[in-house]
Amino acid sequence: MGLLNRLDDPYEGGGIVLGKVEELLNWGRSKSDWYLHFGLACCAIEFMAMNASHFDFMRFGTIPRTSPRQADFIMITGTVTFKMADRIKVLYEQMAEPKYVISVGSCSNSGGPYWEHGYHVLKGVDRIIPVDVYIPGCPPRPEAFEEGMMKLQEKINQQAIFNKRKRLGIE
Amino acid sequence: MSEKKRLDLEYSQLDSDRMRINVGPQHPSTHGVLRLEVEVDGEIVTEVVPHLGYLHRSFEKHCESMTYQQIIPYIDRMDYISAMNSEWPYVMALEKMLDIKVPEKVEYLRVIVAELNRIANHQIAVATFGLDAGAFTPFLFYFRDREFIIWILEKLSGARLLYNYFRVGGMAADIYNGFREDCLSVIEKVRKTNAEVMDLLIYNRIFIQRTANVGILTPDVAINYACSGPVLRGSGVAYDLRRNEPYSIYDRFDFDIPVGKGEVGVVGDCWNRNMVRMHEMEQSCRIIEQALEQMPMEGDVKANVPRRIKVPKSEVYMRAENPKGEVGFYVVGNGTDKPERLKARGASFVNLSVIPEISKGYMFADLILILGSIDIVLGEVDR
Amino acid sequence: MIQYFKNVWSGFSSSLVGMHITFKHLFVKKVTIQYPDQRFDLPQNARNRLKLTMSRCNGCNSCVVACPVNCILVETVRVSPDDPHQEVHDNGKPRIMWVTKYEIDFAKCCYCGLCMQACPTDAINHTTEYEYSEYDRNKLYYKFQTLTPEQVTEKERLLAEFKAKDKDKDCKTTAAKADPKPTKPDQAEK
Amino acid sequence: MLATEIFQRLSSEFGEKVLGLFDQQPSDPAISIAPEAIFDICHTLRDDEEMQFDYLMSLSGLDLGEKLGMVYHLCSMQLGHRIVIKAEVDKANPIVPSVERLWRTADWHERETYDLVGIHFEGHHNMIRILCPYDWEGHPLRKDYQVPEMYHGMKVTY
Amino acid sequence: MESTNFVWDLMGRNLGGVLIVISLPLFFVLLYALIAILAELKISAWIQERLGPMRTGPWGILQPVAEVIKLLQKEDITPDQSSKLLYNLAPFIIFTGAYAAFAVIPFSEAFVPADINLGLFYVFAIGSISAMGIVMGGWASNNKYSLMGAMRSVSQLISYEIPAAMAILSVVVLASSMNMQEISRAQGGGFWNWYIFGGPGTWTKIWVVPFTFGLTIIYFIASLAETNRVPFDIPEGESELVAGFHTEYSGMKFAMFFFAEYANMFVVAAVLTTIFLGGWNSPFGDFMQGPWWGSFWFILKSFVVVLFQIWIRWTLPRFRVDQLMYVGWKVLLPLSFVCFMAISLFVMLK
Repeated sequence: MGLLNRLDDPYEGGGIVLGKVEELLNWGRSKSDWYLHFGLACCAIEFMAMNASHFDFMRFGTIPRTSPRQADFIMITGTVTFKMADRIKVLYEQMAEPKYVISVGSCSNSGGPYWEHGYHVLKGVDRIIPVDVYIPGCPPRPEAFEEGMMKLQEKINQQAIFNKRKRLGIE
Repeated sequence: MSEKKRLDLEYSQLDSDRMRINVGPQHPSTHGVLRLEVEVDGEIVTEVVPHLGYLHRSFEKHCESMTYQQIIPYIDRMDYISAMNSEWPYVMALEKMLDIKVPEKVEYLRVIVAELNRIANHQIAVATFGLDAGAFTPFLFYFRDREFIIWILEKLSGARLLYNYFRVGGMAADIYNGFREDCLSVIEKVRKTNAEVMDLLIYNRIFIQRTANVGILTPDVAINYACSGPVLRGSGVAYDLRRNEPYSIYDRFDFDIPVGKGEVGVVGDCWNRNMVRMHEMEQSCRIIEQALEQMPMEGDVKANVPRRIKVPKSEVYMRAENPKGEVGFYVVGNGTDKPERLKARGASFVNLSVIPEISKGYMFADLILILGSIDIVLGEVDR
Repeated sequence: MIQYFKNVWSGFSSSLVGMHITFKHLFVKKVTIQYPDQRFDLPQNARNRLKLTMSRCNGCNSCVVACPVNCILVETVRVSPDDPHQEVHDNGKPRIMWVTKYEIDFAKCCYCGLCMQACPTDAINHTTEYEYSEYDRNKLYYKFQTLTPEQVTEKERLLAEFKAKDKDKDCKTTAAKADPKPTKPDQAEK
Repeated sequence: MLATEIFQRLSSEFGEKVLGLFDQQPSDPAISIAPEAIFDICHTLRDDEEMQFDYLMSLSGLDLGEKLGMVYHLCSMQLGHRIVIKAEVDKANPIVPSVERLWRTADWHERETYDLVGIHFEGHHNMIRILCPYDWEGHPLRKDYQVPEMYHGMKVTY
Repeated sequence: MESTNFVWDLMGRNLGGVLIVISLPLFFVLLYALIAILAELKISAWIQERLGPMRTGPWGILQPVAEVIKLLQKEDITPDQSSKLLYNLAPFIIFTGAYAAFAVIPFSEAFVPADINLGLFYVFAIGSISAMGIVMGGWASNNKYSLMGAMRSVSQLISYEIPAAMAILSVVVLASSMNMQEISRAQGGGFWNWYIFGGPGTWTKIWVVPFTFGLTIIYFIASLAETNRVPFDIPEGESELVAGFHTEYSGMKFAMFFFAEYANMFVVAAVLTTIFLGGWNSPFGDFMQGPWWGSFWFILKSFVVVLFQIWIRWTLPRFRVDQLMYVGWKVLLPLSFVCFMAISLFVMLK
């Protein structure tokens, strides 16, 4: 997107075309999210249940990928320990932009039940990688996963591609 | 640092054509965050070094600062696939220490929920085992069925996965109207899907080729490694705590102990281990049917114990037959409402330790299947 | 040789059996619950987001003691008898404690239901509400208190006045910080 | 075989190394032994015709304050009896013989005990940490364990 | 020989005509790949009692479009330790291999991009290019999983070429031509004249029907292996090798692999259609026969074969490497030889 970023003004005057293009691009990214197949703990079982027939995560256009290179977002489903933390950092770095992170469950949100005495538990995955959506629950219901996914899609749809500065209100 | 050095590979000793492959902790089929360091000679596995601890959540440290009641949610999070079964031995240990007699209805309810959870666990085990072999569809069939079991357990306890349903001396909630009918309809579904999966997966020639004669675990090795559950029974040892050391009311039910018979392949291979789980689902169905029939529908299930349980100075090791094997809790009470020490003996932890022994000499693809056939859950391995 | 052909045939035929099963399933009614449009009926005892009914809560701290993860923070101030604003609980008893702070960190809660069980007045309850994911973790820190900070200082002032006035009475003051290691929302935000 | 019989058998064979028998309800009957004799006694327990303790259920380490304790829960699959073996060792020099050669399952149990409680098992082929990272410091299940402030640049405490 | 290409009839053999001729299959491949991806998602879902993509357009039919738009925007990562030139070249080579095979596919009586006499031979030769691309990609990624996946993939491709070649050779013997257009033409006049049922001829062909039918199955199985589909998807077997030779690829380069895989599926399906299922011939003799109907039948038949591949994908578990070789060398190869001998004997005696 490097080339397009240089268009400084367009959105206001005559930006309809670019606006529509942006919408299209955002639509593509939000509707086709491949996720990194990555189960850590209890939430991973609910994650599997969500992939199963009753909840069918694929309705949202998500496809499991086993390689981080091809994934669009990573779901941290479970307790992140210190032994694991370095790996998660590496995995996140291996993913190609644009990439998103969903933190699922109390454990990855803030250490969850282990926040107080868990000497080996990282207290929140957002200490090592930026998180886009937090899904609470221990473990969350499969529907809650899907709601988090819809929240992420909303977020992607609001992203600015062509006119970042204006959207962010910097100018 | 010296420890690390000892473990790290001594590359100079390797032959030039051997390759060290790191499987996990992020790997689609290590059933969680297990890391295996595999040395392969071409495709043949010559050495496996498991590295654990990627899900070490300091369970035992937590227990020392929790009251006895508060520990139960943490036990759920140990073996999160069969939480009901894991809660049971812990609660039994406390009941033994406090000398509490549990009402009849509670015993039956415990048996039913534990067996339902056993079915759910075996469904996941067989499903993921099939997934390791590349068959995706049975996986979803089983998860579809598991959902019905989960719904029953949710209606009972309020949670889908981590139930926190057992209490010392009782249960958290009574059964609901229509519980019996729900259970019976689930049993019917389980049997139907099992029959379907038998055709679709278990007796598929490709699946047999993949799993029979692979990862053979002989009985004496299994006992020496203290394997338990379907891993031990797959090797032909008919040892089931529900029968050999009957706890609760298991002596009242008529059920068989399925063992690996070598119908296909050799006794103790992956296929037979898996087959034991298939048969155990059927046996669980039978136990549930009998329990539903005998269960008294009246009566209270709430515990008649003080809110703050104080356990006298005593030590009890209580074990029970979990879907994955023998789970034991060694509880050391010190007279207060918090345990002095609580050690959990995870079935997966012990069963997993046999991996380096039985995976040598098989192919790399077999290693994944051997791991799948042992049915580990990392929450219990690492605690 | 016969075994060889048997193997080949069983490989072929068992695949056909499997294909027959999957083909049948192509036309089976699908079980999917299309979540945002259709919803699964949750049982009433489902344990999801906690809800506090302030009119029932008497600030007894049982939930804090029962909580295994210490995610609940409760602070109370005794109701001064001079307070013109007296409240009555839902069960008809007069309020003894003002609950000046009732905060639950849902990023820590483990949804075990022990607080609900411990609550003597049925004030804290699990609901069937599960859709509350957030873009920001701090928004998962829920504050249930109904009193504004100004009101709280007012209540504290009233109590202090009352105590000064009535020293003989052994009126134990308050601020029962039940939490042994209180969660610090200020720190959590960082 | 009852615990008293096992105790008599062991004390007749090992004399003073077998310290005593605890048999109080509701606790499981336990035999206390001297730590240096663990291997020999366990060997007898496993191979004796009348005992045949072929199944090591669990091996736990305890912090008893002054001392560190080891608890072995044994079970015989053939004969169906159980026994608990206990030993205590000084905190300053916690070295005990390993039983890994008797029951291979003790391999990981001993590593775990070493990791969490800090008892060093002599004769174990690979006495390294198992659950905590290899460069972790301290043994978390000791009562005086201090949680480190930082680990690899990540804050440990909340 | 008269021209078998309606574009050249219309425009003459000039640059514009050539451009149209080469771009027609490209458009077809892209369109087809989108449909195949959707079919794969939907069929897998239906088999598993799910619904598949539902929220992208009505019934999720725009899902592949969204995926392409997304893949276009993805960052293109080249690993630091990789061999850059080969790494970047590999997807193009694989896609070229798949796409070049379309040159001789007879879409209709009146359209085959290049009507060459060695059509079948050409398909085989060009199909092996993708093996090169896989090795390049796997090796250049500098990843053990990729390398293992690539090695497995190539050994698999090479061993399964032989039974496939035997199946094709048998048809060549029957049709006494390697021109795909001529083979198609020979099967005209109803489905009983297709080579799966022994090809055109009198009732004596009853002797050869079991063998041609068997060869069809053998070729189908071999083609599954050549396109790395389940039960032969060992190179990208998710459970052991994370994603096989394309573990390290992202963005558009991965999309090339993706498209090439689906294009390859179509190529093998098209070859199967041409040599066994009557190509562009209507199954009902002269009914619905003609150039336009021809392309309809051809695409329909090929698509049915592709659907078969998808159906099998979601039914069977996967083989192990040695078993794969066993099936290739010890089952398919001898059986295809037997069939070939029988057919040759039949042709000699006829």
